Amino acid sequence: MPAPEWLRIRRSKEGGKSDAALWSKCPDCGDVLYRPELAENAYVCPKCDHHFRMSAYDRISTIVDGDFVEIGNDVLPGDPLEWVDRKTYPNKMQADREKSGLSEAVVCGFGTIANFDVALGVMDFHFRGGTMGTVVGERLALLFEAARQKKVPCIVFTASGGARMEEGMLALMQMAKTTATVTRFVEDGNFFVTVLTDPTTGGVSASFGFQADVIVAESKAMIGFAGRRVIEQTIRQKLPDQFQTAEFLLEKGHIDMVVGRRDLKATLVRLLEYAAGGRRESEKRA
Amino acid sequence: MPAPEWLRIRRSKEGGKSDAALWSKCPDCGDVLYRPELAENAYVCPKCDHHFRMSAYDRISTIVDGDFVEIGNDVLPGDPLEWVDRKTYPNKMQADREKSGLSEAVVCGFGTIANFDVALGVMDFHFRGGTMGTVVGERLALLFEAARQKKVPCIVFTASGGARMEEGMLALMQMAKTTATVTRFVEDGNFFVTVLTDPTTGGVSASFGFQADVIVAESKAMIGFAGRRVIEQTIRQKLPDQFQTAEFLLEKGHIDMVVGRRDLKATLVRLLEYAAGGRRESEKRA
Amino acid sequence: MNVIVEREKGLLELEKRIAELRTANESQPVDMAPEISALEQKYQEILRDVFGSLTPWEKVNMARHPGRPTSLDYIGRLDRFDELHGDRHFRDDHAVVGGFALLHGRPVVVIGQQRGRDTKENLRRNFGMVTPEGYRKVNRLAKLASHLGLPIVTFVDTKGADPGISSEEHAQSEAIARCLYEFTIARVPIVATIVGEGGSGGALALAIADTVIMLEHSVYSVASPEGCAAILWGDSTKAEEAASRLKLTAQDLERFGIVDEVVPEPLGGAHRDSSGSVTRVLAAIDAALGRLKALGPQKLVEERYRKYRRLGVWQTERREPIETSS
Amino acid sequence: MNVIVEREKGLLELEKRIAELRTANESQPVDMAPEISALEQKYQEILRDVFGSLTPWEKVNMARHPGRPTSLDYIGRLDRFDELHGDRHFRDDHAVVGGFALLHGRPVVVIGQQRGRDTKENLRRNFGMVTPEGYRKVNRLAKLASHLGLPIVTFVDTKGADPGISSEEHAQSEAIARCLYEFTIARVPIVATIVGEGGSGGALALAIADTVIMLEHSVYSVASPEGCAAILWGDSTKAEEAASRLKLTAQDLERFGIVDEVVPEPLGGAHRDSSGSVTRVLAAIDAALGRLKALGPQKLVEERYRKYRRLGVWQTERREPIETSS
Ligand SMILES: [Zn+2]
Ligand SMILES: [Zn+2]
Repeated sequence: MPAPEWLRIRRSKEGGKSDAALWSKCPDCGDVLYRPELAENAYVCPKCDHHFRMSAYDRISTIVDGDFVEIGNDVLPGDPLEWVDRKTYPNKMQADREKSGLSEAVVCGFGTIANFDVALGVMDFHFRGGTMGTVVGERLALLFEAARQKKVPCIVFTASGGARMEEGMLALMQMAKTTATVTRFVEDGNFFVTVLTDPTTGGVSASFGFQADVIVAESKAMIGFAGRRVIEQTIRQKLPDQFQTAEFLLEKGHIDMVVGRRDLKATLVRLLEYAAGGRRESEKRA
Repeated sequence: MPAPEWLRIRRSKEGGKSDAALWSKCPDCGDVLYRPELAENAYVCPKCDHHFRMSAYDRISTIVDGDFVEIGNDVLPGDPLEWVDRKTYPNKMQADREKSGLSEAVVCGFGTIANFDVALGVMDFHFRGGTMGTVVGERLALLFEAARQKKVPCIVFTASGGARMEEGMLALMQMAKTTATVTRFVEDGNFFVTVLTDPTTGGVSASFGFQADVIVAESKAMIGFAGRRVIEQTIRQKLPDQFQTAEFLLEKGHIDMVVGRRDLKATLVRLLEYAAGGRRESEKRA
Repeated sequence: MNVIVEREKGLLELEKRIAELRTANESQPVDMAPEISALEQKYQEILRDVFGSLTPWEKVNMARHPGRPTSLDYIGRLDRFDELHGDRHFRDDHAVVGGFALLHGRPVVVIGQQRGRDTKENLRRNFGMVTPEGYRKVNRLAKLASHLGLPIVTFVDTKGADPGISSEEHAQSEAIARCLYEFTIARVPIVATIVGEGGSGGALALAIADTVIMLEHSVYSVASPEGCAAILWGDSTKAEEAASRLKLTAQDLERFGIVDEVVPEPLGGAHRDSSGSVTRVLAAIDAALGRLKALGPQKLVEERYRKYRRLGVWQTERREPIETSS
Repeated sequence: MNVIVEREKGLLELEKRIAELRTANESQPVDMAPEISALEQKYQEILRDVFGSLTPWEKVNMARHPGRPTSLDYIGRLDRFDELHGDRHFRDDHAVVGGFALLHGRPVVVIGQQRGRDTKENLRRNFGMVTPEGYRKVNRLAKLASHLGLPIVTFVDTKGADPGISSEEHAQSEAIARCLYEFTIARVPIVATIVGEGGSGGALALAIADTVIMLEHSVYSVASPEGCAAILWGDSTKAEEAASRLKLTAQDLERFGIVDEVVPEPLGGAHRDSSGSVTRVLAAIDAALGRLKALGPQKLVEERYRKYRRLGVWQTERREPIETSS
């Protein structure tokens, strides 16, 4: 592998561009919130606990202790289908790059959480709706492979509308590619955690999203295989609000726990402690 | 292990004692059937296809090619709880021995089916309702261990009211004992088939009964965990006739196939052929 | 009606009176201390008389006592507990509680059957009767523990597996059979404790273990006494007689080699000193885990095999021991 | 309305007329053979004209043609098939058919997605859309095959996984994710054939394979064209446009390295010679199994890993190849 590029984590710049962007309206309680304060509060509405979607770098900064070594950021998108609709695929990507400050829909790398070395992958819904194309698959595959080499736990935050249409079947194949690297990582006895955030659907939930040892979901996150609208169109009726929420999935037994964002880091630390303890005990017993 | 006792399989003698016993009434269609003819027809009513419960030796004679080498028949019951109710446990056992011509509720051994070497365990409902006590557990454990040594497939015909009360917790522990020997047998890559016959419940269905690679059920057999009466008492209503039948379980996805008794041997032969083919291919690939 | 609860009613009256007298005594000129002391002695005598030696049926009632510490009382006293939910398929069964925990600082996966103390909680917990979804949660957590190298600690407290229609429809037999399978091959230490009632296969599904601990007055039985009476005599009211025959006490089961260790309870039952009882049980589990720690996964599974392979009582002409080598 | 079926209507008329003429000719004094022959030539011309080169959308319709051989048409032509039912927990999903089989004398585990040809059969088969129970059956059979050392042969034919309420409630994502996991680690040869429509993750769940075969006019797509149009443009009627962009034909996918082998179809589609088409597909599967036979389980899993590890198109400054060693 080539030498990884070292990166200091940085706050994403969104919201700093104009006065209007300094304020956000909470979609749940309607309160108008000052964004810098919202950022301090991990993008959780202080009034009603609504969890705003987070950018990947914001997320990383709330989770890791300090430095974060990004890997796979030299893997950049191609245009295998030479896709054109109202815009070309490269043009769409350029727009999303500018809007989000990201080079693709996932950021991967290594850092520490309460001094535990971890591999961390964080998807970002602001880039093409977090859809998985070749680059997302490749970066995650590199992450799982490197985590396996280092024998460190891997935590992936998902946020995805599913597979990316504009890369066609090559996008679908990323389900197979990520699964291949997950199986090797897990079958070697390593610890894999996913944190499903709003929204997580389709090709991401139906591959590594639900292959983890422990599956955590963020409060009120929408999680499912089929999108809500697809189901409503199929059954020709409206679904209850609760359907496909994290809390609904907990009751249906699909996920291990629902955690509010402000408790998330502490929860992850405890999970890492258990896994580290298990590894320690096993090594003693072996 | 001591030298096994060689036994020619023999037809059980039931029904040969008096004139009245020469005739059986079919509980389904009410037809009065001549037992020698019924025996020729594998105890299936020629009119309505009702499957009469079979004795272990009758079953063995319809399945194996010829000779059958019984094992574990030197394992004989004790009376660990010194059980007494209206009768002592040894007295109950003596009565069942006389009635059934069996020394316990299972017959285990080795034979061939269409020239495939197999380990065969056959439970008999006529002995203490096929309940599993120490001897049933021990004989089956010996069977699985020997089958593992010989690397031959194991087929077990179940027929059981569950664990035997009169041996208390030692009876329950036979679920653990049989499971222990099943896991070793199966994890070594051997082929395990159960044929669930009428009735199979409780400690037998909830241990080796449902641990097999392929689970076959005989037509219309009653199969479940809780007995029908227990459930009816709990819910205080009558259950539909279809509930807990083999056909019901097939629809509910619990079992692989429902087979009529007259097709059973042919089905088992085909299953043995697939497994033998797999083993052959694996050995070539290894 | 619970016979232990019935008996406690009289004692409770006496306890109350002694407490009242003691309070009154503080603000009175005449010292009644000797009289109070005599009363207390009397009380202790009655206690010994009533609870000093319990019949099997009384132990069944003790095991079912509404005040008896339940799995969550033990889990709640662990250094830490992070609950993990669900079977990943269908439902989160609240009759089973499981997750990661620290027991005396030791990371483990803990799994317990949970009954309720009142009607509302009993409905939520289905009276501690586990459905197939619950057993699949157990199975999944056992696999997770095995994967991560964490010991498994279970608390058993159930009348039996849920006997309802939907449990049959969801393959209760298969769910239990798979638990037995998984616990047999799990490559980590397993310590099971029967804290209340251990009823039939539904209890055994959590109790194939390297060390099986049992509280002094817990019971563990091939079937509930009611069930046994119904099966044998078609009369579930003969439960007391069944209890007396089934050899379901900790003392019997230790003798049979089914239970490895019996943890004593205070006179009158664990609920008379819940905190102390929980402490003693957790200490026993910790000690067992300490002993098992030295064994590698292969040795552990092999020893577990040998243990269950030899259980039972039978006659045979064979003189050689049962073969148990791998 | 299926555009292929529409076109065939005209042709069917012509076919019928030719057949009638031929019958009439036999009992007539005037020989019309030359005229009939001319008509037949015309018919062949039209056939080539209409079906000689199909657009992606036409191929989608070909893949969905009600007469196109379905999984059971292939399975029915195996030397032998013994169906195995159910997920062991909850239900037997008829949108998936699986079991032991002999393929050219070779024992295999075969698994196919099955749609119906008429309304009744479509209801029973849920239009070939598999529920979580179905995927759990697939998973179970894949494990069984791996356990017994039997190759896995799959037939893919689905618009996509079932998107209904109960499928979501029963964890469709988890069910598919587990299939992907199992097919990745299965220690036996896997050959998947896309025989009709391969729609999204619901198809991929049966299609991680050492050899992926595709019929000439089958399609295999990240989403159904209708779904893609709805997702991207909020308008499912733009399916034809989506089809033209998605690169979902066998020829495209062979080029991308996603499909290993394309089996030709007769002019006008597989259903115009079902028997011959089935024969060709089974021969291709058999040949693939023959090639894979030599590989040991470790090598097999390693090669499968390498194959899926490298799929995708991206830019990078790195010069070293992607690491794929175990
Ligand atoms: Zn708010
Ligand atoms: Zn009849």
